[in-house]
Amino acid sequence: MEIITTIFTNAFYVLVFPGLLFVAIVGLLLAGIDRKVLARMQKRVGPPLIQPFYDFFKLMGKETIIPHAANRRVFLAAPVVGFVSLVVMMLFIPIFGFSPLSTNADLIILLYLLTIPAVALIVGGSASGSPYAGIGISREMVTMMAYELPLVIVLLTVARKVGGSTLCFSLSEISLFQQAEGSLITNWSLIPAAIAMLLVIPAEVGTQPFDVAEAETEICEGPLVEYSGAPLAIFKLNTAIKMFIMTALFTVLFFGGIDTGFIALNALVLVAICAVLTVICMTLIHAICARLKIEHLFKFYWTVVTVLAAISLILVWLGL
Amino acid sequence: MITVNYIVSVFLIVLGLYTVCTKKNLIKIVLGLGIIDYGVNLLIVSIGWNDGGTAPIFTVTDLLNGVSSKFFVDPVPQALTLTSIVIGACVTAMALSLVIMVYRKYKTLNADEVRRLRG
Amino acid sequence: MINFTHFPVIAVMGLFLCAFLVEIFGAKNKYIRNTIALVAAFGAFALIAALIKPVFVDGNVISYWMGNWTPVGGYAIGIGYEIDALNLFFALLVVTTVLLSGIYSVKYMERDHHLGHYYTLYLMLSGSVLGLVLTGDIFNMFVMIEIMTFASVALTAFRNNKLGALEGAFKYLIIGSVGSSLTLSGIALLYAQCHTLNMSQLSAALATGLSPTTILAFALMFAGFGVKSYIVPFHAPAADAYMAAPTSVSMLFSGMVNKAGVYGMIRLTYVIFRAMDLSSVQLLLVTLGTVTMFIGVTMALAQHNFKRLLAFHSISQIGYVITAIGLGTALGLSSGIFHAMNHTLFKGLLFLTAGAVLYATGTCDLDRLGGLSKRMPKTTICFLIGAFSISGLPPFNGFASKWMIYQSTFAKATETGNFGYAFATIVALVVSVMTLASFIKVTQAVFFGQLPENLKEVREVPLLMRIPMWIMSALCILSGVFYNFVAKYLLTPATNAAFNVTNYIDKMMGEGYAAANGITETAIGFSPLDLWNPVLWLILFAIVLISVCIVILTGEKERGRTLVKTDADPEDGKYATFFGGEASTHSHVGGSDLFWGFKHDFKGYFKFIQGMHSGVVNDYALWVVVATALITVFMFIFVR
Amino acid sequence: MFKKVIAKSMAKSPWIYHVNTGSCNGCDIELVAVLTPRYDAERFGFKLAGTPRHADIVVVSGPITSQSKERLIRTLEQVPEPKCVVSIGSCPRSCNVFKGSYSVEGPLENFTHVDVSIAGCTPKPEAIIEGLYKAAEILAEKREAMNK
Repeated sequence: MEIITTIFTNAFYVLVFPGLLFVAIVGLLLAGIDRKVLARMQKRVGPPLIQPFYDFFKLMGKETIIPHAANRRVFLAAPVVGFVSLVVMMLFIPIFGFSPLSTNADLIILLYLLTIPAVALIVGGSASGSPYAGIGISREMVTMMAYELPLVIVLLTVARKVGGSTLCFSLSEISLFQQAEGSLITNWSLIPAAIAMLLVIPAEVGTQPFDVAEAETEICEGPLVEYSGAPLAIFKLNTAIKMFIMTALFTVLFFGGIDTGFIALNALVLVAICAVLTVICMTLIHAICARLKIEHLFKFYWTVVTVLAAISLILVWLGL
Repeated sequence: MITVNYIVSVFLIVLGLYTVCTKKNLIKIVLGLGIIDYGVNLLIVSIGWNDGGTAPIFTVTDLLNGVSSKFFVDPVPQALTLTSIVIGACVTAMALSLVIMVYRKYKTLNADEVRRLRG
Repeated sequence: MINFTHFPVIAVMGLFLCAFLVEIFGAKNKYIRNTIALVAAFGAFALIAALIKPVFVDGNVISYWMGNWTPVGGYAIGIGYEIDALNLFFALLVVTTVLLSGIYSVKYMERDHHLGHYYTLYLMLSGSVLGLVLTGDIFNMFVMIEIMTFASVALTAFRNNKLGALEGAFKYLIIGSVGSSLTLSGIALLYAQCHTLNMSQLSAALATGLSPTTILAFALMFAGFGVKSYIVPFHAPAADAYMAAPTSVSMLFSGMVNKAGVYGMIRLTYVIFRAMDLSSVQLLLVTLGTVTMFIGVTMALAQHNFKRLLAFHSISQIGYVITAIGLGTALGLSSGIFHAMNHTLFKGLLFLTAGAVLYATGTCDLDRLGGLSKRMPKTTICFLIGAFSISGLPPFNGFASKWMIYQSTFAKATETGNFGYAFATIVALVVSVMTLASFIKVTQAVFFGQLPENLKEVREVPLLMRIPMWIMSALCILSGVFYNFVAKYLLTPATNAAFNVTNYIDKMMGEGYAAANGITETAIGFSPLDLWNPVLWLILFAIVLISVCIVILTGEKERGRTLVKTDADPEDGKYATFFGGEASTHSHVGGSDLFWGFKHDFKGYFKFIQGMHSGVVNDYALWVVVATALITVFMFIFVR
Repeated sequence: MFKKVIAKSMAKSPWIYHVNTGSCNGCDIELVAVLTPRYDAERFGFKLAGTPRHADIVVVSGPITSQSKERLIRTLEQVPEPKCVVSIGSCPRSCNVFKGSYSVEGPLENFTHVDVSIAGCTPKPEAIIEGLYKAAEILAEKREAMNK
């Protein structure tokens, strides 16, 4: 009896909340908010809030074409693997204290899980056999190398800040620490790291100024060029979920410690904060910037963003 | 004097390394390796030396009288030297055979021109 | 009751014996030849595997004196074999690699001539590395190093009709001999001070402190083993040799020859000199390791040849190992040897796939390959497993060991308050991403993308070549998923053995010998942390994967979607690659075109580092000499 | 239920792939104007896709020239079902002033089935929006037809 309950609860965690269904709905909702707010910023009416849902279901109903040059298995498996790793990632992120899969190594696991959707996109694009995809994956990989360095430094900074001399990679402990000592964002020495993290999010998700990999006007959507139908729908869903995961990660790292006492209310607060962050770090930058060139993107991340993150790490190291 | 041995062995090693690092002729590089070997062998042999010691050979009478009080040189380094000499000869033979093959293929013995694998 | 003490020496001698038997009986007949070689390899594997129970599980240390020359009066003159968990860990890596490489060679080398010589050298190489790992006598270790160098050089030059093979072999020989001469001078100086060649007795004799002579010996031997494990200033000939050797041999090189160097380094620093509590030695090893991993990976990013790229990755991964063992902590050492083991597995696998590509297509040039996944799907899957393992993606084994390395370096940084160790962590993480990048390059350039005209007829490699690849892939996944098991039964005993010097000395020299010489260290009883639970993670992954697949694949009828067409007509424009409306032509984005943005931003660095690898043997020798001199100076100033 | 949701979504999120087969660029500019804040076609879910694999509606502007004919047909083939073809302006309808040229192969109807044809030289953005909206509805109908 006990076992059945455990299995049932775990299945609920994985499939409904905070797993598959929850991330998918919230992710698509955030994407809708992004598009709507962007439209309002440009004095347009904009698409309805649930436009990403329409896009998703439409693509699910389209034909799936697998080109001859493609490796069929890898081509079809890539989006699913990326999606699964994103769902699993959500199980590590505590919604203000509630996280079904938390270990004492969350941050490193998340860092690696975050690379899997990007790798899935790269391998899938590579498997499609198109030269456009070839250029796209090279840019995606360079983007990944660019944002990985500041992201690593930010995560190490937080681990050092929370854990002190024995560093802490556990997100639930980071949450608890913030409940006791106040959110980390209120700590001035972590503000550069927070800004660096905010700048990492758009590159990780691949929104406008940093979407060199999927530049639809020059290389025909890069790695996605040969995708159609359901696999494409899942890739679009992945992007939306990534938006949610990254902002949620930011929330846990820097706004942790808000606890209303109810999981449902906590989840609502999380979604609200995520929406605000999405608007700040993706929509706003999207509205005011044009797409960068790949070498400029790389230079930007390894100079400006890395220096911001490194300042924080050094400040935290000095005990400030 | 045993100090001379040490000085000469260090000199030989340094000379060999200098040869390997600067000479462009492949055969000279192999010779440099040989010189390093000689230096190391001289070093090992000198280590076993005891001033005034005899060869480590016991006669039957010595053994019958119990533990010998004779003062003898350390035999282990000599065994090591023999092994090392054999290995050195092998290295030289192997290297020279490779040089011959390289010369057949590249038509040159200049180290600056034997560099297809680079970068 | 089986007497296990004879097993190690039988394994080593069996390999050497069969090396000559192959030449005598198998020169003409390929069946006899293959049988002898495989029987020898399997015999060594079985004999070493039989030692797992007494050494790892029961915690014994096996000692064996050649000719029963046991120590008299506290002096060990005879040659002794001493097998503790650390030796056996590396010995297991060696025999596994040998066995798999042997199976692979049967088909891979069939097109070559004079295979009798090949198997002789192959078995000699295996025997020498096994002997090097198992021996307890430092001069015997040197002899084994020399045999190893010969066999490696001869095997590198085995396909001597190729230009690169001879050149690579020559450089390898010159640098290798300089390295072994350094080791030999170090051994001679140690003998002059301690009058012994036995490693346990040396360890006891050096307990009283270091004199200038022993510091010089330490520096020379350190450099000597550095040459053998190919850390950075000594690495150049390794890349050439790995590239030029037949692939089954490249796998041996990266799987066990440089592991032998790593083993020597661990034995030297942890056991003989017990120098790992000195912060200067730690700093030296970590610096060398960090530089090694960075230079290795950046050189790999610039390569155009599959095998040369893998060779530079070997160097880079050895950098991880050296960094981890240089920390001097139990967690550091266990992560280091774990990564050494994983490197053996995934780099072996990658070399085997490179060999399969070479066997099937005849070239390893990244610019001339492409789209092979259509023709060689099984090799592609093996390659992807290897590539994901080396890049450290969960749940493969590279992730587990790399994560331990990050943990240990950063823990070291917080313990000592030295920011340099945190820098090492950051470099390790960035290098990991670059590793991924360069394997994405290989994936795109070799296996995906478009198939060139001249490779249309390529066929999948024979089954006998695929079996070792499958075994390696399975080991990669298993040791990643059941990481806790590996840590508990292999890493913990090995780590404890390296720190438990007292036990090592006492077993060899007699009870109480260590205490009499002032070594009172006891076993540290290290056990690794329970870091994460990959099995649970994998089950979750499976649940989500299945549910997603159910939605996508079985929902087809419900949604009325037209079925995925698999047998479409090749001439049908609908299934052709999109070229902006143009007809499909061969247009492949090859390896050298990738990562332009990255290379552009660092063009100064890449130009410099590629210029440094000039290919002139004198330059490489100069690096060795300069690095040795610097290490010696460093040791004299800082090691006390 | 799934079918209904998909059919409804099909009408709500049509992605456009634009092919210029030899137009004078007038229609192209008007098509881009449709996406500007003043007309904002995105409120109906319209979006310009980068590749035919993503597209639902292929918009063709200009007469079909001998150079563009094969490329157009190949591009149309590569669009996954269900799909719509929309022609903008007079040129794809009748070749307009280019009729009779040695390099013009004829109107678009000769090569493929055209679902919506928007007249005018050039058509006003309002007209284009209406035409595309109609195409989206046709798309939903096609989708429902596929279910049967």
